[in-house]
This record gives sequence, structure tokens and C-alpha cells, in this order.
Amino acid sequence: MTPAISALDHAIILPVLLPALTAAFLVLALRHHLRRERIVSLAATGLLLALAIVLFALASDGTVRAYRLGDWPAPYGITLVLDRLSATMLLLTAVLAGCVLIYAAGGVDGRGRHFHPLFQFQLMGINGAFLTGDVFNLFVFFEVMLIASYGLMLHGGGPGRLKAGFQYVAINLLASAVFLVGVGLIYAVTGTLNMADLAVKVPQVAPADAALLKTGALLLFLVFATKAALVPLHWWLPATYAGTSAPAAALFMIMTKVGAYAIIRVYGLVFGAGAGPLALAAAPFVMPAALATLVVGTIGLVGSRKLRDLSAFAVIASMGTLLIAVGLFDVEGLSAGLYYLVHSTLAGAALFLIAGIVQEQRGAASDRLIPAPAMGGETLLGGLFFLAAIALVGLPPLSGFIGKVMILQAVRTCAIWPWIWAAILGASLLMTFGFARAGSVLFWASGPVSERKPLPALPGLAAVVLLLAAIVGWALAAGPATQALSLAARQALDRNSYIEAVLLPGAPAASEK
Amino acid sequence: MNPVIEAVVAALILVGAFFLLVGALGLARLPNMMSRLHGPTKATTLGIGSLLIASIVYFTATRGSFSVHELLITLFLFLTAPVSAQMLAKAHLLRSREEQSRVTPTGRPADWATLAKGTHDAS
Amino acid sequence: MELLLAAGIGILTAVGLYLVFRAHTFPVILGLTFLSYAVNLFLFAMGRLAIDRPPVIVPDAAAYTDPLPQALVLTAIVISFGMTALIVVLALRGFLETGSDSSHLDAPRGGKGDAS
Amino acid sequence: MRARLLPHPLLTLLLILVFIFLMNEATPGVVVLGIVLGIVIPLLTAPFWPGRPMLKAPLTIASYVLIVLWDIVRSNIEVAGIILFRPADRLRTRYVTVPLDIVTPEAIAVLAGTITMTPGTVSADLSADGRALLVHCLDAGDPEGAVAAIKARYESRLKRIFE
Amino acid sequence: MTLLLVVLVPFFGALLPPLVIRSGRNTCAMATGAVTLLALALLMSHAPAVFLGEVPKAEIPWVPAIGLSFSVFADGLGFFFAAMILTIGLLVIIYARYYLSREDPMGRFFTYLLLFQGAMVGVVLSDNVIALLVFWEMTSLTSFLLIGFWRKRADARQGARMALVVTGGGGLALIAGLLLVAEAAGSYQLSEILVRGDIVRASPLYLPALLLVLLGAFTKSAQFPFHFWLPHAMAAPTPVSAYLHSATMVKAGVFLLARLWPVLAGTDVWFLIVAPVGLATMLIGAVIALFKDDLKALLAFSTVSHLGLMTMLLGFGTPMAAVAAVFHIVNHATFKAALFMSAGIVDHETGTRDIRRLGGLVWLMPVTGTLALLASASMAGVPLFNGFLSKEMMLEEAAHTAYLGLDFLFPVLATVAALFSVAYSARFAIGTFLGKARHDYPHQPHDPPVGMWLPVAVLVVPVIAIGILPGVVAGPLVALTAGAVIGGPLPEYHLALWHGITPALVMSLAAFAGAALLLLGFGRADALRLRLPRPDAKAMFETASAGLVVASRRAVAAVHDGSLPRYAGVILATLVAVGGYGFWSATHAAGTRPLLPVSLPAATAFLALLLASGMVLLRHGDRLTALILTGVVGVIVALAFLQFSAPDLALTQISVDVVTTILMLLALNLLPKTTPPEESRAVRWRDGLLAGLAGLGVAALAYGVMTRDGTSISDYYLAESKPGGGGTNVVNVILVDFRGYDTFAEIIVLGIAALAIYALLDPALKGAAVRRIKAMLPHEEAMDAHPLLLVMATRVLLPLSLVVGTYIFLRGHNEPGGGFIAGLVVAIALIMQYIASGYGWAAERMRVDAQSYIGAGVAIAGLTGVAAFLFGRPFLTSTFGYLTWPVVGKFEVASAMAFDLGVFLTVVGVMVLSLAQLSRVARRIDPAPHNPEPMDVRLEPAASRAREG
Amino acid sequence: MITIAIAIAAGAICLALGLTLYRLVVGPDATDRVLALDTLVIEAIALIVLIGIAYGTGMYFEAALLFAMVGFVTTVAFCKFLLRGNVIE
Ligand code: NA
Ligand code: NA
Repeated sequence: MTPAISALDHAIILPVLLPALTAAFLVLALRHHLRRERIVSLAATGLLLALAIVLFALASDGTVRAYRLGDWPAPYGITLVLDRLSATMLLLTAVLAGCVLIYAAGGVDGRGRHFHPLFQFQLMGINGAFLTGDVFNLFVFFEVMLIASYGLMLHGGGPGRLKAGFQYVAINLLASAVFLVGVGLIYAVTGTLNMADLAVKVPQVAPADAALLKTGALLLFLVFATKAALVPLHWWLPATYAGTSAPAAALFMIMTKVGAYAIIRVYGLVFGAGAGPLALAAAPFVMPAALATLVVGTIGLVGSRKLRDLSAFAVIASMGTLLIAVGLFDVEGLSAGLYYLVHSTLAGAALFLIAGIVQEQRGAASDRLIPAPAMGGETLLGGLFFLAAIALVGLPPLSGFIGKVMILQAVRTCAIWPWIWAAILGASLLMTFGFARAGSVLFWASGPVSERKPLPALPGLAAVVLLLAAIVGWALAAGPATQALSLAARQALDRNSYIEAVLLPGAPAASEK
Repeated sequence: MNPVIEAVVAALILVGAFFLLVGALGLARLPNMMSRLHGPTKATTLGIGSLLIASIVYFTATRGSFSVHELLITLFLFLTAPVSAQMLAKAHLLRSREEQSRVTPTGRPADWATLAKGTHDAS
Repeated sequence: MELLLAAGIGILTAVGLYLVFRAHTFPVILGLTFLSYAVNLFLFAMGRLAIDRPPVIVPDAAAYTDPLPQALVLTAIVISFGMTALIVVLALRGFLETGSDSSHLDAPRGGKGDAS
Repeated sequence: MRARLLPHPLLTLLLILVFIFLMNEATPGVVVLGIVLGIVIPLLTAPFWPGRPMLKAPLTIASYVLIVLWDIVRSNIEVAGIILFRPADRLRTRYVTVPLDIVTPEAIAVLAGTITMTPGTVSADLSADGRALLVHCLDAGDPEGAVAAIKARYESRLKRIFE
Repeated sequence: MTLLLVVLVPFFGALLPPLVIRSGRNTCAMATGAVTLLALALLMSHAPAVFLGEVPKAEIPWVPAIGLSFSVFADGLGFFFAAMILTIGLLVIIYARYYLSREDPMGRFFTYLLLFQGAMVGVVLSDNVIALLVFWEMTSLTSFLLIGFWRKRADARQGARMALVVTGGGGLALIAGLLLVAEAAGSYQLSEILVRGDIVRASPLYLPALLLVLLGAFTKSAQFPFHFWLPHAMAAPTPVSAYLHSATMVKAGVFLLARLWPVLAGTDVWFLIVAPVGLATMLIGAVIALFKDDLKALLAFSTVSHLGLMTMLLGFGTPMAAVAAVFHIVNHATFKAALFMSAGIVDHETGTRDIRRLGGLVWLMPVTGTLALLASASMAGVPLFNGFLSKEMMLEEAAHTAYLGLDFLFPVLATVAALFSVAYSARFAIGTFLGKARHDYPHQPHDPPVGMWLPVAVLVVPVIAIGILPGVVAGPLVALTAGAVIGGPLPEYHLALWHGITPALVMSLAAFAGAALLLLGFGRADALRLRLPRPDAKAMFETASAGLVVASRRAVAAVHDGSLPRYAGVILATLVAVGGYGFWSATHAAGTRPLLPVSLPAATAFLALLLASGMVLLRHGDRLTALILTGVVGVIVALAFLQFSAPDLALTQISVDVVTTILMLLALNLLPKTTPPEESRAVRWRDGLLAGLAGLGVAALAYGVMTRDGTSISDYYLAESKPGGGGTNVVNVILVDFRGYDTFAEIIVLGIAALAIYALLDPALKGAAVRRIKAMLPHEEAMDAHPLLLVMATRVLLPLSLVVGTYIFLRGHNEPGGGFIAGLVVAIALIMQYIASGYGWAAERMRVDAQSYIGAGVAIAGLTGVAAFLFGRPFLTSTFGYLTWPVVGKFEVASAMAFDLGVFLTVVGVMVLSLAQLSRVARRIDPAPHNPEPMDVRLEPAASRAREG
Repeated sequence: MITIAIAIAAGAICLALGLTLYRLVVGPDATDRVLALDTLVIEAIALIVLIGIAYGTGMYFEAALLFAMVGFVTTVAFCKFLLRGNVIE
């Protein structure tokens, strides 16, 4: 039996337990009291943020920490792994969740049943996916995340949302089936599910079994690519994001990132550069697909009829950009990708929340890109939109620009860099065009501004302002941030420290030097 | 194992299988739904019953301790099979005008429950 | 036996996928059910096949089949029940709200919902 | 008091037996647990079984069970013959109406079940007032005889047991 | 550090105007002016050092990872430009105070203006190329806001968008270009790059870098063929036009060419591209300007022409031409800003900017008129004004330039451009200010308040001063700036009014003469022009934009058509292709594991599967039949699990299938009962083929695995299950112990499903859904909802099921069974009560509601896991032990069983809740009060008596 | 002897399964198919009991028990659907 562990070590499981128990409590005790639900939900999310900060600080020492559930040794029990990368994702999730929840507390949460429990369960699923070090457990947490997202997606929705929801669920069920096939093949060949153990065993695969293993690896990759909305597996995204409520769409910004995260984890670590005959198994597909994703997202953005459609395609385009960086599978690319990941999550969320406010404010015209009577707070909303658009297009001075420059620099090692540059910069141009068109129709081409129109609700504005402030902060803190992410990327691609931390608990802490 | 017991077990297995087969045969070849309904109920009783007795005898003999849990299967089947059969009969009766024309009258003011009109409006 | 099971998995997969391609919700749901049968069997088969070797520890057993895929499949069965229940309800509500159980999103040009 | 603690004493007995059968052993532990279950479960489920049929005439019960078992074996063979050897067009399938004298739902249920489980007859429906049973006969040359047999062999005994 | 503040002050100052606007428009303008003045003062504090040849620098690190630092340096070029930007900015602010009307939100205007100013200063002072790019794009963004300031006007919006797309787009190219330059030079600091020109020009990246940089510069400076956006940007308020489109932003491109001149210039490519682009722009701008009737448009194209002039000079690549370019930049800044402001005053006073409706204004507004006439003389290149001097230098350089062996091209076309330049200047001056005073103006024009004309006057002073005493007034500045541009020793030159009879003088005179002739024949020339095709840039841009939007929309709609089958098809095709690639691109060998012999039951079961599946394929239109067949498949799958030693799986499959079937039936009741045949035969074959291919692939993979041996971590589970987990059913111990965390999450999945179902069906009980439900007439149905036999059987079954459930639960740790299956068994028994006796009757008798089961289940499972914390163990650490009780004997107690109890409760709750919710919707069809009795058969009173007795 | 009996019985049950499948395929009515499914469950129970005897193990008993217990629920649900539309009302 291993020695008893400290209270701080338990903090690693708390990002999963805290929302789960909060949700259970909300269902059991507060399901008929919206106000109290709000308070508890906000408090729990605040606590989660504090927790994420603690974990982030914990991970900053460069140690990979393993938490062995049930006290079973790895690879037999399920292991949670906290490293810089997972801590970053947890922190991002908590920040995003806080902002989104503030928006939802403005009234969206009361339009259907069980918003807050579903929200908390969603957080549980996301955090669980970021923390797990086991591929089957990743499947289970994907399902937690997805089923909660189905609930949130449909929360208080109308007919259009239901149809989009059906497609969303159906496509994800298809993906879940493929997930099981992929995991099954990987288990069948390697005999293990633990990612660290897989990282050890995959390079040793017998030549006779390599094809089965590689097929499994690629099928699994396609599942993650589906979550990450990589073309041509992105079909579920536009209607889902455009069809759901603003806070749900904003929270879903992190869901696509879970796909990207899984790609980093599994194809950077298990099937990464050190995977012998299966080294970088997914790499040949990521880059072309990412480019296609960028192109499709951009074209969709230009052709959008509604602000929410535009936002959804902007998300697709940003996933393309992100995966271009991830697809390099090197430290520079990954650091760039991670910086951009944080940025695009916050920016996309801000845009969706703005779209939500616009929809409320414009009444019958909703968020369609057609001239309509002026809405209350037009100038303010226009300004917020302008900032969000700058962020998403990746124009200076916000963090999108920094992220894009990082990516441009990182892809110079890639043979097709001129094409990538052309795609990224050309997309930026078209996105500039699309956003300018949308913004000038929504915020400029309206009737005379009337002071009598009601201003947008305060919680919604506060949420947007917080997100935009976070983006500004992310740009200002880009120096230390990129430094930290570079360490995170290095650590994420370093098989040995991960393997040692998970499989050799007795070994001295693998500290980076 | 005692050859007598062995023979008994073998015989019971064969009897069970025979009645199962006959039940299925009835299901397959009898001309209408109500007649076909008779087939499986036979399989349920003597078919499964014989097999279960075979199992009881066999395990009691091989393990030296009395094995009776097989009886529970029979218990459940006796409890549920008539329900299945009647529900099927009722469903068929409701759906088939031809079948309705064949039923005998109740001999009372009230009609058969499946065909009665307004039974629960009256309540 | 292996070939039989593999073929069975293949058939279930093919039928399931074919149904997922139908343009109405109910066949899609049926297809997903078939698909989950197929996938559960597939995952199960990843532990290889063994006859009369249940993974229950008994004193004189010669060998056991691989218990891990069984546990995974059990989890998968339960999860897919939850998913199926949800998508069934979703299809139903979609139908009740729109009067169509087509799985198409209504295209802006006023599309091809069915009249049933 | 007894009625409150043991709403269905026979059920309690049945449950204890079922549990012991299930465990396939009769160790003290199993019996104790069986007794606990036999007491607790009927209490938990009492609301779902509002009537409290008092079974009388235990000997009649025994004879009823034996008769039914015998009838099952006998008519199974009979029906097997019909299925195997009788051409379909020579089947004398018909419905018969069995007017009921028993009124307890439990008794009616047992009668209907018995009819179905004895081959050759299926209880197809009950009249809306619960006073007649519709029975489908696979091969009934003498419908009145069949009705009379049902009433005499089964219903009369059930009336004694339940009412 | 103060140098950094020159850039930062306008940005922070931008917060000021909206804050002080409440105190009045004067205060607001003064605050803005003060900000600019402060920045200017800070800049000027470096003037002595700069003029002494020092290069002040300052830096704040920002993102070292990408080479981005906020670093500035003030060499001659940067200093000059910064000074110009801030000075003209100050004048524009004063002017704008009077120009803007009361309805215009002045606070916002000045905020935008200061943001722009800061960005512009940032561009010219940046020492870091990425920082330069940041500011560069910010000028595009802020100019977008300024051009679109009158946002309710369509032309303002269009102009703003066009400017943003063209200049912002060019900026994107510039990003690429400068990154390549920096990479080639090995530094992101301009001050270092500037001395590494040779390395850059020798680099293979030079050509792409040059082209991209030029794209950025040309778009910003409206060079041919990107000149079209500038006139439309004139929809902006005049102060904006004056500031951005004459004095500062458009010069950013020229600035960049000058800035990078030591690095990029001097090659053939540079000359071959830059010089003709400048020439063409100069010529075309001048020609168009002549025929513009709108004052601002005329001035705008004049600006285009002058920017071309500067570009051409820089393109020559010679130091002398560079000096000329710098000199012209100085001169143009002064007279053009003055002219823009004059035009604004005219517009303001007369209400029109149309030359055809103007004339003789010098008599009505003498101050403005005089100033404007002086400035336009300079624009025409009349001697004694500064415009003349730099134009002469330009002509002199052009006269000596041969292009691809054509030595007449540049001299002749430059002269023609000069001709047109004189002509439009004259037309501007004469048409507006000279001639007879007109009296058909809406209001009698007067000279404006001093605040409006004073800035013009201030600008006219250098126009004349430089024109007369160039060496004294402009000499040091030109030397300083040109020195920075050339980055080496200055050539021999002499700024003077008279150089003797030079080729330039001849060309100049020819231009004046030609211009006179042209103006005399203006009517005919105009008529000729009208007959030529006149491309309308705005219309073309708008058409192209609309086309782009429509094309994108079509492209997206064509694939994103909302069709699930298509989406699924593409996804599956991808899966098959990538999976296939994965298999064929790696090594494979057939397995050697001995196969199990086929048994007859297995073969029969396979046949059944084949038949049922095939029939589903053919008959899925009949939904009920398809459902029955699915049930058959479920039975076979359960049998397969049994056959291959997985009793737990079989038990689970059997019971889950029951619940699923009921669920589907509940839904089918309200859904259409048939699926209409829709797809064509071709579509069905295509789908079938794809599905078949995928099925084949999955089957092959399964077969591939099953025919080979492998090792797995499972040996550990088999070994540790009893000693470590305390149970002999390894599957159960994995579920509740080794991998209890999976199970914990899994019951939460179930819980969420129930919540979501609840949330989804709740609203179905109101609104359109209810109308639709009510419209569904009860179909032909039996009135016997709760048959007696069914009710009686379920009454017995419930307690029996509970016993069985307990049994399955208790022994699950050691034999097949466990919490899941027990939960399912109990749930089914409870659901049977609903089915048999009706929801109302049964629900009344349920002691605890389903939601509480779920909550309690999750809580028990979770708390069992958390309990381990107390012992310093991780979540879900289990323990077990053996207790010995009298009579009962020794039995095992495991904490994992408490966990399993949580699982059990959750499963019961979820199953019951989901089905009950679903049935609730259907019960809306028949709103009649439900039969309170558990049976529909109405027994005679005798029965009740008998029961009571 | 038992082995032979089991082999013959397995054959007979498989034949029975085949006949049941025939009814499943030809129907003609939904009630016929439900009846076939119900019969299939009975035959599955028989097979399981037979396997139990053949392998000499009680490990599969619960599966048979469960089939016997819940198999009829499916049948009842289908019939209830045919009779009333709503399975739970
Ligand atoms: Na444990
Ligand atoms: Na179990």
C-alpha cells in the first residue's frame, strides 16, 4: 500500500467532484428555487475558479502529478494527471464558466428547467476530460460532457433548436461509437488503457499488429477531430452553436477545445514523435484538414445571414487556425496553439454573448444581418462587437494577433508554409470583410438612435466586458503567458516525465530543468 | 454418475426439446393467429419444464446438494405466460374484424373488455 | 466462431449505418441502436473469445476470459441507454413542435419537411 | 396487528422460499435474510396489492395444483398430436364463453392462467363486467363440454379456495 | 522613456473626451488638444538630440517569444513624421471643434481621433517590426471608425468598409512581408534590420518579402491599382479627410517605403515595380482629379497623384530621388492639409462642394479665399511656393530615368502628370474662389470663426516660407529626414529656388503651357472623357462584395444543407477512408490464434441475426415491425454474450433492452407509425454501399483481433480481484472498484439524461406541442386499459422482483449480478406497475419519487468515494472485511457494495423517471379523468364484499 | 448419453428457432411477430438451461431467470401499444 496522501493532493479530483456534488445538491434541494440555484451555482463556479488557480500554481513547478483513483497502481486503476497543460485548460474553463454563468444569471437560466445542474455537470465532464490519464475514462467523460451539453443546448429551445439538437446528438452518438471501436482496437493490441502505459507500449508494437493499432489510433483521431469540428467532420457545429442559447454556445467554446486537447494528449504523447513505427500517426491529416477548416469557416462567415451563424463559422475558422498550430506537433507550434486556444475560446464566447444580447435587443429582426430600427445601447454594443471582431479576426492589438503571429512563425518549419501563411492571412482578410459587413449592418445601418430604447441587461454586458477584459489581459500578459505555455508545450510533448510520474510513483518528481 | 439418473436426465432433455419443437411447429404451421397462440404456451410448460427438471436432477446428482433454483424459472413462466397470451389475444382481437366476428357473445349485458365501448367513461 | 461473430458485428454495423442515413428521426434512432449493439460486441470481442470461461474466480478454473472489455461494455451499454433515451425524447419533442419527424434542419428556403 | 405486519402471509412464505431457492442453499444466514425480505418486501409493496385474499382449504389448493399439472402433461401430448398430425382444415378451433361464478380478481386471474397453461385452450378475454371468460379452443368438438369441464375441474375449486 | 509616452499619451488620452464631454464641447476639444500637445511636447523634448544626430530609443518588453517588444526610436524620419502627425493633429482638432455640429457625438469623435493619432505615431516611431504591424493595423481599424463616423449614411459605411478591407488587407500582406524581412535580417528590431540591407537583399526571402511589403505600402498609400478606396473614404467628416487622407495615414505607405528604403531599395526589382507604380498613380490621380466636380474628391485624387509622385521618387532608388521624395512629403503635408480645411470651410459656409455651383468666393470670404489660393498655387507648383521646389526636383530626377531602355517614358509621362496637376489646381482655385461672386448660395457665405481658418493660415506660412527660403527653413529638416531614409551619406544637393535652365524647368514650363490649353478646351476634354468608359470603383467593389457574399452563401448552403444523411455520409466516408489508410499504411500479419469451432446454436443465432437485420433493412418503414425485429436482435446479442462467457453483460443487455423497447414504444405512440419511402434507388444503393463497406471494415478489424493473441493488464484484475477487491466476480470488482471512477461518471451520465429528459419534456406540455397532441385523435383502441389478468400478475411479480433484485445485488460482487442489473430488475418491476395499473394509481403508491432516488444514488456513490479522504486515501479507495454474526454466520462487508448501492438507486430512479416523463406527454391526449381503479373490469359489489370479508 | 441428448436437443431447439424465425419473417400481423419474439425468448431460455447442463455450470442461470422474468414485459408492452397506443397511461 502506498503512503497516505496530503489534502492538497486531493485538490486534483475536486474540479470533477465539486461541480458534480453541486449539481446533485441543486437537483435535490433547490430545483424549485431559481434564485437560490443561481447563488449556489455562481458560488460553486467561483470556488472552481479558485481551485483552478490553486492547481495552476501547483502545476507551475513543472512536476507532473498523478492521482491514483481507488489507490490502485497505474496502469490498473484510473489515474488523473495534472500537468501544466491540464491545469491551463482547467483554469480557462473556470474563467469561461464564470463569465458565461454571469450572463445566464441575467435570465436565460429561467427559460427552461435545470439550467444550473446541467451547467455544473457540463463543467464536471469538461474538467474530467482534461484531467484523465486513461483513454476509456476519457470516453466516459466525453459522454458526461456531451449529454450535459445536449441538455444545455436544448435548454428552453424552440423548434429549430430541437432539430439542430437531434443532429448534434446523432452525429455525436456516431462519434461515440467510433470512439469505442478505436479504444477497443488500441486495447486489443496493447492490452492497456492508461495513457502513460500506452506511451510505453505503443512504440513496442509488433509489426504484425501495427496496422490494427494504427487503424484504431486514426479512428480515435477522427473522433477527436469531430469534437474539434475539423472539416469534413464539423457538420454538427454551425446549427448547434447558432441554434442554442447564447450562454450555452459560449460555454461550448471550450468543448471544441476538448477535442483539440485530446488530439494534443493522445497524438502528442501516446502516438507522438516517440511512438516508433506509429510516430505522429495523425500528423499527415491534421494540417490539411486544419487548412480546410479555416477555409470553410471563413467562407461560411462571409456568407452568414445571422450574427449567430457568423459566430459559429468564426469558431470553425478559429479551430482551423488552432489545429494548424497543433498539427505541427512540436514545441513551438504547440505553444502557439495553446496561446491561440485560450484567446479564441474567450473571443468566441464574447462574440456569442454579444450575439445573444443583440438578439434580445433587436426584437423581431433578431440577429439577422438586415437593417432594423436602432436598438438600445447600439453604440456600446457596437463597440463591444468591434473589439470581439478584432479579437476573432486576429487583428492587433488584441491577443488574436499575437497568437496568429506565433502560428505564422511556428509553421515556417513546415514545407507548405507559404500556403499556410496565405490561408491564415487570406482568411483574416475575408473575416475582416465579413465582420465589417455584419457590424456595419447591425450597429450602423439602423434607424436613428433613440434614447428611449431599453439598454441591455447588466449581467449580460458585465459578462461580455469581463471576457473582453480577459482578452486584453491575455494580450498584455502575452510575455509571461507564452513563456508558461512554452513550458506547458514542452512538458506535454515530453513522454518521459509523464510516464515516470504516472507509472513510477516512487521515482523522484520529474522536475523540468 | 448413476446411469439411471443419466438416462432420466437425457430423457427429460429430449422430452423438453421435443415439446419446444412442437410448440414452434405450431407457431409456424397453424393457420391463424389465435391457433398459433397455442403453440408457444405448450413449449413454455412442458418444454421448458422438462428441461428444468433435467437441470435440477443433473445438478443435484453432480453436486450432491439439492439444486432447486430452476423451479423459479417455471414459477415466473407460469406467472407471466398467461398474461402474454391474453394480451396477444386481446391485441389480435382488437385489430382483426374477422376475429371479432368469430367470438361468442358474453351472455351478459356487458361486452368483452377489449371490445366494450365506454367502459371507463362510466366510472 | 470468430468469423461468425465478426460477420455479425459487420452486419449490425452496416444495418445501423444504413438506417442512420435515412431522413427521418425514428430510423436514425433505430440505426443508432443497431450501431450500439455492433460496437458493444466489437469492444467485447477485443478481449478475444472464450467459451465457458466466465471471469468469476472459482477454485478450480483453468482459465478466465478477459474481464476488462466486459466491464467496459457494461459501461458502454448503460451510457448508450442514457443517450438513446435522450435522443428518443428529442425526436419526439421535435416532432411535436414542428409536426415533422424529418431529420433535416428546415432549410431557409422552406424545405422538405414531411407531412406525416 | 398481524394484518399490518404481514399483509400477505402466504406471500411472505413464498418470498422466503423464493429467496432460499435463489441462493440454492438453506444456510442460517440465507434463511434469516429470507425472513427479513419476506417481512419487509410485502410491507413495502402492500400499497400495490390492496385486496387481501384469504386462502382457505389448503387441501383443495394441493389437489388443484396436482390436477392442473396432470392436465398440462395430458393435454400437452394431445396438442402435440394435433399440431403434428392434424391437417389445418380439420381443426375445430372456436371460441367458447365461460360464465363465471367466482368474483375475486385473484381467483379469476388464476382461472384464466390455468386455462391458458393447460394446452388446447387460451383465455382470450374477460367480459367488461368480469362475469364471463372468453376462451379460445384449438380443437373443441364439444364446446359445451369444454365449458363444463373448466367450470367443474377448476372454477369450483377456486371458488372454494378464494371465496 | 518619454519617447514611449509620445505613443502612449494619445492612447490613454483617448479615454478623456467621453469623460469630459459633459463639461461642454470646448472642454472636450481642449482636453483632446492638450493630449496632443503633451505628446508633441514630449516628442520635442527629444528634438535637440535628434538634430544632433542621436537616435533616442526606449523599450518595454512585451512578447519575447515572438520577438515583439514595444520599442520606439526617433531617427530623423520617425521624428519628422511624428512631429508632422502631432502638429497637423493639433490643427485638425481645433478645426474639428468648429466643424462638428451639435448632433455629432464629439466625445466619440475625439476618442477615435486620438486612437488613430496614437497608432500613427506608433507606426512612425516603432523600432520593432511587429509593434509596427500592430500600430499599422490599428490605423486601419481606427480609420474605419472615423470614416464611418456618420454611420447612418450608406456612403460612409461603404467607404469605411472599403477602406478597411483594402488597407487592412494590405496590412495582412505587410505582416507576412515584415516577418520575412525580420527573418531574413535575423532581427525584429528595425534599427538592426536597417543596417543589414545587404543580407536581406541577398536572402531568398527577399523577393516574397518585397512583394508583400509593397502590397501593404501601396494599398495604404492608395497606389495604382489600389487607389480606388481613397475617394470613397471622403465620406468621412472633413477633419478626418484632412488628417487621414492627406496628411498622415495615406502617407504611411510612403513612410514605409522610405523606412525600408535602405533595406529593400536599390535592386532592379524594386525599381521595376515601385517606380512605374508611382508614375502611373501620379498620372492617373491627376487626370481623374481634373474632372472631379466635388472639391474633396478633387483634392483626394490630387493626393493620390502626389503620393504616386513620392512613391516614384523612392522607387528610383537613388539617394537624390530619395531626398526629393522627402522634401515633397514635407511640402505636400502643408499645402494639402490647408486645402482640405479650406474645402471644409467652403462646404460648411455654402452648403455645397460642387465646383459647378461655386465661384467668386474670395470676394465673400476673403481670408479663407486668399489662404486657399496660396495653397493651391503651391499644389500647382507655381514658383515661390514650396510645391514648386519639390516638383522641380522630381522632374529633374524623371528626366534622367530610363525604364527598360525607354528613356522618354518617365520624362514625358511625368510632364503630362505635372500638366494635369497644374490644370486641376487651377480649376480648383478658379472654379471656387475666383470669377464673379455668386449670390445663389443658400446662405450668404462668410469667413468662418477664427478657430477654423487659423489652422489653415498656420499651414500656409511654411508653404510660402519654404517656397522662398528653402535652404534656411526646410534645409535642416530635409537633411535630417533624408539622412535617415538613405541611411548613409547624403548626396550633393542644394535646396534653392533657381537652378538655372534645367530640363526640369523646361518640363515645368511645358506643363504650365499645356495646362492652359487644356483648361481652355476643358469642355471638349470633359465631353471626351464622358465618352470613355469610367469604371466606378465603389460600384465595382460593392458588386464584388455582394458577389463574394452570395457565392460564399451558395457554397456554404450547398454543403451545409441541414441534411443529416448527407452529414453522416461524409463523416462515414471519411472514417472509411482514413481507417483504411491507417490499416494499409502499416504492417500487418494474419493472426495465429486457433479458432473456436462453430456450434449449431451459434450458427442458428447468426442466421436469426441475419434475417432480423435484413428484414429491418427492408421493412424499416413499418416502424413497429422494425422495433420488434430490434428486440430479436437484442435477444441474440444477449445470447452471444452468454456463449462467450459474459453473463454480466447478458443480464444487462436483457434488462436494458426491455426498458429501451418500452421507451421506444412510448415515443412511437406519438410519432408517425411509418417512415415514408423518400430516397431514390440510387441514393439507397449509395448508402447501402457505404454502410456495407464500413460494416465490412469493422468486421475485418474484429476478426483480425480475435484471431491473434495478446497480453493485457487484465491478469492483474484476475489476480487482485479477491485479495484486493474482496470479490470473485471480476467484472463487478472492476466496475465498483478498480474502475469505479468510470462507473461514478457513468451513473452521472444516466442522471443527466434523466434531468435533460425532464427539462425537455416539461415544455412539451404547453404551447404548439400540446395543440398538436390534442389534435391527435385517440385511435381505435381497446377500452380495457388495465386488464385484470395483467394487474393481478404484476401484483405478485413486484415483491418477487424485489427479492430477485436483492439477490442479484447481494451476490453481484461474487457472482454475475450487481447494482446495475439489480437496479434494472427493480425498475422494470416498478414500470410494470405503471403499465398494468396506470400511472396515476401506481404513482400514488410510490413512496419516494424518482428524482430523489437519483440524487441519493449519486450522493451515496460519491460520498463512499469521498470517505476515503478521511483515511488519506484517494477518491474511491475501497475496503472490505468479514463480519461474524450469531446464527447468520460470517459474511463480507465491502465499501464497494455501498458504492454499488448508489449505482442501484440511480439506475432505478433514472429508468422510472425517464419512462414516466415520456408517458406523461402521451397522457395529455386523453385529458379525461383517469380511472382511479387499478382495473377497468368492474367487478360486482359481491366481489368487494368478498374481499372485505 | 447426456451429451448425445444435449446434441439432439440443441438440434431440435435450433430447428424450433428456425420455425420461429419463419413466423417472424412472414408475420403477417404485428401480433404474429410479437408472438414469435415471445417464443424466441422461451427458446433462448431453453438454450441457456441446456448450455448450463452441457457446461455443468450454474453461471448462466440468472440469465435464464431474467429472460423468464422480464421477457414478458416486452410482449406486454407491445400488446399494450397495439391495444391502447400508450403503454403507460
Ligand atoms: Na477502490
Ligand atoms: Na456484476
